[in-house]
Amino acid sequence: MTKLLEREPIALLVFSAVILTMPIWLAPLGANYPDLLQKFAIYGIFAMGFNILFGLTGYLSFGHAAFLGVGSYAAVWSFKLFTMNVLPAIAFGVLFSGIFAFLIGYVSLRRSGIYFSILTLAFAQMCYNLAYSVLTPITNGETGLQLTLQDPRIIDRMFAPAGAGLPSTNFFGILMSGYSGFYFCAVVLIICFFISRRIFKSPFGLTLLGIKSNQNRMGYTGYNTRPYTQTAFVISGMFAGLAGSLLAVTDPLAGAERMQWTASGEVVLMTILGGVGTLIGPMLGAWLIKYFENIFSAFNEATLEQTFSFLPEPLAHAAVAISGLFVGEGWHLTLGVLFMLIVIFLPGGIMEGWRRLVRWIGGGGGGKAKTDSAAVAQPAE
Amino acid sequence: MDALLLQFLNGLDKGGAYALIALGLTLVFGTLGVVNFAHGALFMLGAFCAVTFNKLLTLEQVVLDPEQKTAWGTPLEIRTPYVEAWLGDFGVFLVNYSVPVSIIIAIPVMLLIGVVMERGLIKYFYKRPHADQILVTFGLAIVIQEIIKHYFGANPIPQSAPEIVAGSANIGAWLGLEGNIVYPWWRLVYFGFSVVVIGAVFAFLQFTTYGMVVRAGMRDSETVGLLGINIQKRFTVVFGIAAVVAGLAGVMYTPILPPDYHMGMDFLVLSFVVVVVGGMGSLPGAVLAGFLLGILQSFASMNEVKNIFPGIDQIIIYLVAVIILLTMPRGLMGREGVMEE
Amino acid sequence: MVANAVLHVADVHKNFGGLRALSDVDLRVDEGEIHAIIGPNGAGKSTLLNVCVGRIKPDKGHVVFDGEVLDSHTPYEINQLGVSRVFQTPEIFPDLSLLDNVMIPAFASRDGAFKLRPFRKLRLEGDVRAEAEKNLEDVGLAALKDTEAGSLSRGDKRRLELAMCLIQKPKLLLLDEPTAGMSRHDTNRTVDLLKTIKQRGMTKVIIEHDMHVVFSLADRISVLAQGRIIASGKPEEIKGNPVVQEAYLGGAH
Amino acid sequence: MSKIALTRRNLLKAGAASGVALAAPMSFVRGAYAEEFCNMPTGSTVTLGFNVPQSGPYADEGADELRAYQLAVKHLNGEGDGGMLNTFSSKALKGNGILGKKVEYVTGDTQTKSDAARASAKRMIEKDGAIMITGGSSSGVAVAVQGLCQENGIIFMAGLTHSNDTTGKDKKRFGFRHFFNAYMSGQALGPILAEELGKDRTAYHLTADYNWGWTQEESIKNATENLGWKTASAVRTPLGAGDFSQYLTPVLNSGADVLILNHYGKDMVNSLTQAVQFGMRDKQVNGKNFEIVVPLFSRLMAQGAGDNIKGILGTTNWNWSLQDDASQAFVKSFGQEYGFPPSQAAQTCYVQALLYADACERAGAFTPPQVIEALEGFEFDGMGNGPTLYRAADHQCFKEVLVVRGNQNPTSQFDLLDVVKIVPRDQVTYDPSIFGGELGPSDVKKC
Repeated sequence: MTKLLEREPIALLVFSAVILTMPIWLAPLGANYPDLLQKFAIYGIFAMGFNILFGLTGYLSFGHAAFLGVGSYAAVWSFKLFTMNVLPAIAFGVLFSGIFAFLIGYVSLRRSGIYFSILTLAFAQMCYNLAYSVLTPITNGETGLQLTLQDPRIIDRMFAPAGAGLPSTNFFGILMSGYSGFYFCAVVLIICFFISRRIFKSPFGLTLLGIKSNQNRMGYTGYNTRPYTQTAFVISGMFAGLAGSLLAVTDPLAGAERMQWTASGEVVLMTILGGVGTLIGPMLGAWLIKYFENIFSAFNEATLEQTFSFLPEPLAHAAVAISGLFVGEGWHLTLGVLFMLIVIFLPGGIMEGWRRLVRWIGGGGGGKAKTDSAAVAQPAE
Repeated sequence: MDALLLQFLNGLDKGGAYALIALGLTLVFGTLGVVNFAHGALFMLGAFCAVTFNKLLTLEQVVLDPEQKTAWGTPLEIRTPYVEAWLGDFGVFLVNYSVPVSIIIAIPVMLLIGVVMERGLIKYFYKRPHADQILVTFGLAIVIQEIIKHYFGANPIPQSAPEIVAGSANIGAWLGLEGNIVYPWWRLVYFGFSVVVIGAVFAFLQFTTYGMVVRAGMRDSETVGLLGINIQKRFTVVFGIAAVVAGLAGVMYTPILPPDYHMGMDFLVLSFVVVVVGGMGSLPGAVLAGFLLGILQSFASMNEVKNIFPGIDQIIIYLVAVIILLTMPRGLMGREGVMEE
Repeated sequence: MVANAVLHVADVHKNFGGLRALSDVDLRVDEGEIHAIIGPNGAGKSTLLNVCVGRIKPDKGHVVFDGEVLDSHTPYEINQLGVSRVFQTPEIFPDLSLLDNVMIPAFASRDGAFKLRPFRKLRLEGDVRAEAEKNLEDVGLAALKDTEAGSLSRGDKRRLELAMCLIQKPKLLLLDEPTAGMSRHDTNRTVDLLKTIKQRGMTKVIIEHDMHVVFSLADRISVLAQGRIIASGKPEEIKGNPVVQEAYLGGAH
Repeated sequence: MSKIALTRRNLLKAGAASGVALAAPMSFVRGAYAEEFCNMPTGSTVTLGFNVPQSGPYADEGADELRAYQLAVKHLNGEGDGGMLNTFSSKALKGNGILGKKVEYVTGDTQTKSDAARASAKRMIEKDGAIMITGGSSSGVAVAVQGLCQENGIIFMAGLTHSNDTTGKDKKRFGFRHFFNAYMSGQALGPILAEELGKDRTAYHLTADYNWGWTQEESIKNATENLGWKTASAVRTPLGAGDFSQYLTPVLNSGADVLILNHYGKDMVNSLTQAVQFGMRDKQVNGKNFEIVVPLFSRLMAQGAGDNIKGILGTTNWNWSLQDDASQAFVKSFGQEYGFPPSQAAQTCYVQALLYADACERAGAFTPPQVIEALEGFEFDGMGNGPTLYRAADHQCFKEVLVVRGNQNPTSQFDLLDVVKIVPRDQVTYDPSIFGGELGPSDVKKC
C-alpha cells in the first residue's frame, strides 16, 4: 500500500478523496460543520507551509503568524477596496505575505538556530503590537478589520449598485460561506498538498534537507545556502499568507491577535505534534488542535450529564465531575496532557504512530527493516 | 532630570525582574540546552507559593450565625482567621510579612518541583530534538496552569507588601533634589533582592567546587563525565536552582503584580528574548541583557520619546533584540556553537 | 612550471591571537600529482587546508587555484571552482540516506551554487542516481545505499565522504587524514581506492600521519613544522632528510 | 452596462446552482429544507448559544456569565424561584420555555479573541442550531461576533462590552446591548467627580492602547473638561503591559492631581495596584489630595486589586447591593444557587437572556425581524436597573448608571463597592447620531 502511495497520481487521488469526503467521515466525530471543516483545510495549509521551512531546512520560525495576519489584512482590504471576488483577495494575500516573508527572511536568515527563531519572533511581535495599537487606521486594532457599508469596492460598483446589507465573499457567484466555502478551501488545500509534495520530492527539497542535516557541509559542497533557505522561507510565508487570506475569504474579518506569538507557537505545536518533516503530519496536528479547541471546549455540564445518563446516578456524578475537568473550560488541560503523551510515547508525532501502526499491521515480515529505513530517508506520506 | 532619574530607577527595577527570570532560564536553556517552555510556569508557581502561604495564614474559622441573613437568604458566616485567633500578635505579624516569609517556604518547594520535573521528565529529553522539548514543556506548562486555574480561579489574587515597605520612599529628599521624586519601597526591595539572588547564583557557580564542576559540565559534559563525575546529578541540581530562582522572582513580584494562573505565559516570550539577546550559554549576558532591556524600555515609554516615535514603547524590546542580534551574531556575550543549529 | 601548478599557496601567514599558525608558507601542487603534507601535531596542516577551502582567510599572502586568486571567495565558490574536501571528522548528512548524501554533491556540481527548480521530480534524475550508485559502489557502500548515514561506522562515514567528493569530479581533492582511526584492513582498502582514482587525473593533497599510506601514495611530500614548510620533495628525498627527522623527533619534544 | 449586469446575474445564478450542487450531498446531514430562517426551531426545544470566555484573563467573568445564563434557562423553563421573572414589568413569559418550547443551550469558549469567538459562535450556528448568541467579556469580541451574527441573520445579545463602538460605529441590526458604555460612564461620572473632587482639577489619563481605551478616554475627557477640568496628558499604554511603573513615574510631576485609569481587567488591577504603591493615594498636589479614578469597575476587578480599590471612584452597570425588589430577587436566587452574589456581568447576561425570550413571546414567533421589532424601542422595568429603554436607533439600553466607590470597610469578600449615586437615565442619554454607524437591514437569512 505504501508503495502504491509513492506514485503521484495515486497519492493525489487518495488525498483528494479523503479531503473532499471529510463532511461525511467526520460526522461521527461531530466535526462536520462548515466552519470547522474550513478551519481544518486552512490550518492544514498553514502547517504544511510551515513545515516546508521547519521540516525541510530545520529553521524554526517563531513568527509565522505574522504572515498569516498580513495575508488576512491584505485580503480584507481587497474586499473593501476592490471586489468581493475571492481571487484578487487571495492574490493580494499571497503577494503581500510573500513580500513580508522576503524582507523578514532576508534579515533573519543572517542568523541560524535559536538566534533565527528569536529574530522572527521579534518581527512578528512588532507586527502584532503595532497592528493592535498604532496601526489601527490600517488594521482596525482590537476589533479587527471588517467590511462596512461605506467601503468603496470599486470593481463591484462598476457592475452593480451597493445592496442594503453587507455583501458576501464569492467565487464568481458561489458564496464562500458554508459548505461551498469548505470545498473551495479543500481544493486549495489539495493544490497546496501537490505543491508541497513536489517540493519534498525535488532536488530542491533534497538540498533543503541537506541544509537541515549539515549546513556546514553544504557550503563545502558548493551550495550557496542562503538563496535556498530564503526561497523556502518565502514559499512558507506565502503558504501562511494563503491560509490567512482563506480565513478572510470564509469569514471576512482580520484580527490582530492572529499575529500574536501564541498563534505562531500554535503552528509550531501543530507541526511537531503531527510529525516534523513529514508531508501530511503537520496537517494532522492542525486538525487535532483545532478539533480540541472547537469541540472539547463546547462540552458543558448539561451535555456531560446527558452523555453519562446511562450510568447509575452516583457513578454518573463522578464521571461528570472527572470528565468535567478535561472539557469545557478545561479543554486546555486535555491539550496539554495530549502534547505530553504524544511526545513521550510517540517521538516523531502522529506520523510516528501511523508508521508503527502500519508496521504492526504488516507484521514482522521480511520487508520490515527496509521500509523502516526508507521511511527515514524519504519522509513518509 | 528627575524624570530621567525615575525612569532609570524603573529600568533597574524592571531589569532586576527580567534578569532574575532570565537567569533561571539561561541555566537550563543556555547551558543544559533544554528549550524549557515551562519556565514561565515555574515563575508563576513561585508566585502561587506566596498566594498559598497567605491563604493558609488567612484560613478562617467559619461560624454560621442563624440570626443574621445574607442578601440571598442563607445564614451569615462569621469568619476569624485561625492564625490570629491562635497566635495573636505573632499571627498578625506573619500575615503582614507573608510575602517575604513565604520565601522560606518557596525555596524547598520550588527545589522539589524542579528536581521532580527534571528527574521525572526533562532528563529523558536532553538528547531529543528541540522540537520535542518544546512540545513536552509547553504541554507541561499548560497542565500546570490549568491545575492552578482549577484551584485558584482566573482572577488575579492581590498580595500586599509588608506595611513597613508598603508606601514609597522620598528619594528626592535623600538626594537633596526638588520635586516629587518618590519610589515605592517594595520596588527598591525587589531590586536589592534580585541583586542578592543573582550574586548568590554567581557565587555558587564561581566559588564552590560543586559549581565549578557544573560550569565545566555545561561546557563539555562528555569530558567531565569521563572524569568519573556524575554530571547527571549536577544537572538535576542546576535545574533545581533554576526553578528556585524563577520561583523566588515570582514570590517577590506578587505585591507588584497580583498573580494569576496566566502570568507565566506573559513573561515567557520576554524571558526567551532576554536570554538570547544576552547570548546563549552566558549567565552574565542574560543579566546584562535583562538590565539593558529594562532600562531601554523605561526610557522608551517617556512621553518625549513617544511623541517622536509613536508606539515605540510597544516594540522597543523586540527592536533592540533585532538590532543586537544583527550586529552581534551571538547576542551580547554568547558562546560559539550553542544552539546555533 | 607555473602553468602546471593547480594550487599555489603563496607566502601565506596566519596568526590566531598571538599564536603563529602559518608563516611564509609557499606550496605548489602540480596537476595530477598526489601531494602529501606531513608534520607533527599542531604544525598547521589543517589550518593550511582551511585556508585553501576559504574557511579561514590568510592574514597575508594568497591562495591561487587554477589561475584564480581566492582572496574573497566563499567556501561554496571555491568548491564550484573545483575544490572538494574530506574533513578530519567526517562531515556528512547524518539524517539522510547514503544515496541522498552522494546525490546532493552531484547536484551541486551539475546545477551550480543555486538553481531554483522546486518542482522538478527527483525520480526523473536517473542519471544522477545511477552515477551516485556507481560512486557508492566504488567506495564499497552500495549495499547500504538506503541506510541513514548517521548510523555508519566511522570508517564507512569517511568512505562516504570520499564518495561525496569524488562524484563532484573536482580538479583538486583535499584529504584531511583519510585513514585516521581506520583498521589496517580498511586503511588498505582506502589506499587501494585512492590509487585507482589516481588514474582519473585528479590532483590531490593529503594530510596523513600514517607513513605507510604517505609513501605508498604520494608523488611529492611537503613537511610542515611550526607553521613553516621545512622540506619539500620526492618521497625518497624526504625519507633521508635530517631536518625532517629533527622536526619529528627533536622538535616535537 | 446593463448587458454586463445581466450576464453577471446569469453568472451569479450559475454559480449559485453549482454551489448548491456541491453542497447537495450534504443536505442529508442537516435537514435544512423547510427552514424559513436560520435555525428555526422545529422540535419541542429552542437552543440558545452562550459564548463566554472560559480561558484567558476573563475566565472568571465568563464563568459567572455562564452561571447567570444557566440560572436564566432554569427560570425560563419554570424551574427554581423564577428570579427576576417575578419582577419584570413584561408578563409575557410564563415559565414554560419560550413560546412553549423548552430552552436548551450550548456553550463555547471565546478565549477573548475575535477569531476564537467567531469560530465558537459559528459552531453554535452551524452545528448546534443556536437561534441566538449571547455573552462575551470584551468589546472586540462583541463587535466581531455581532458582525458575524448580522451576516448569518442570528440575533446577538451582547454580554459585557463597554466600548461606544458596539452600539455606535459598529452597531448592527441583529446586535443588542444591555450593558452601558463609555460615553454613559463619562456622563454619569463627570458631575460626581466635580462634586466630590471640585471643579479645579487637572487629570492625567493612562489609557489602554486599543479601541475601547480610546473611546473611554475620549468620553471621560469630554465629560470632565466640560466641567472645567484640565487634562495634563493622556498616555497610551500597551495592552498587557504588566508593569506600569514607567508610565506612572511621570504622573506625580506632571502637575496633575487626578489619575484616570482607562484600563480594564488585569491591566486595571496592575496599574491601580502599582499606582497606589507609588504613594499616589497619600500625596498632595496643588494643595489637594491626589485622587485616582477608574471609570469602569467590576467586582471581580475589585477583588483582584484588593485593598487598593478602597475609596476609588468609578461607574458600574449594576451591583448586588442594590435594594430594589428586582435586584434583591436576582441576588437571592443566584446566591441560593451558587453561594455567592452575582457580578455585574452575570446580571447583564441574565437580563439579556430574559429580554430575548420575552421579545420572542411578545412577537409570537422566533422569526428574527419580528423579534428585533419587539426589542426595538422596548420600554421595561423590574430588571434591577430601573426603567429601561432599548433604543431603536442604536439598540443600546438606556437606564440608570451607578457611580460607585471602593468600600472602605467591606463586611465580606463580596462587599467591595459602595453605591455613591444612582445616576438617572436622562442624564446619560445621548443623541444616537454622534457615533455614526448604520444598523443595516433585518432580512431573514437561511443558513
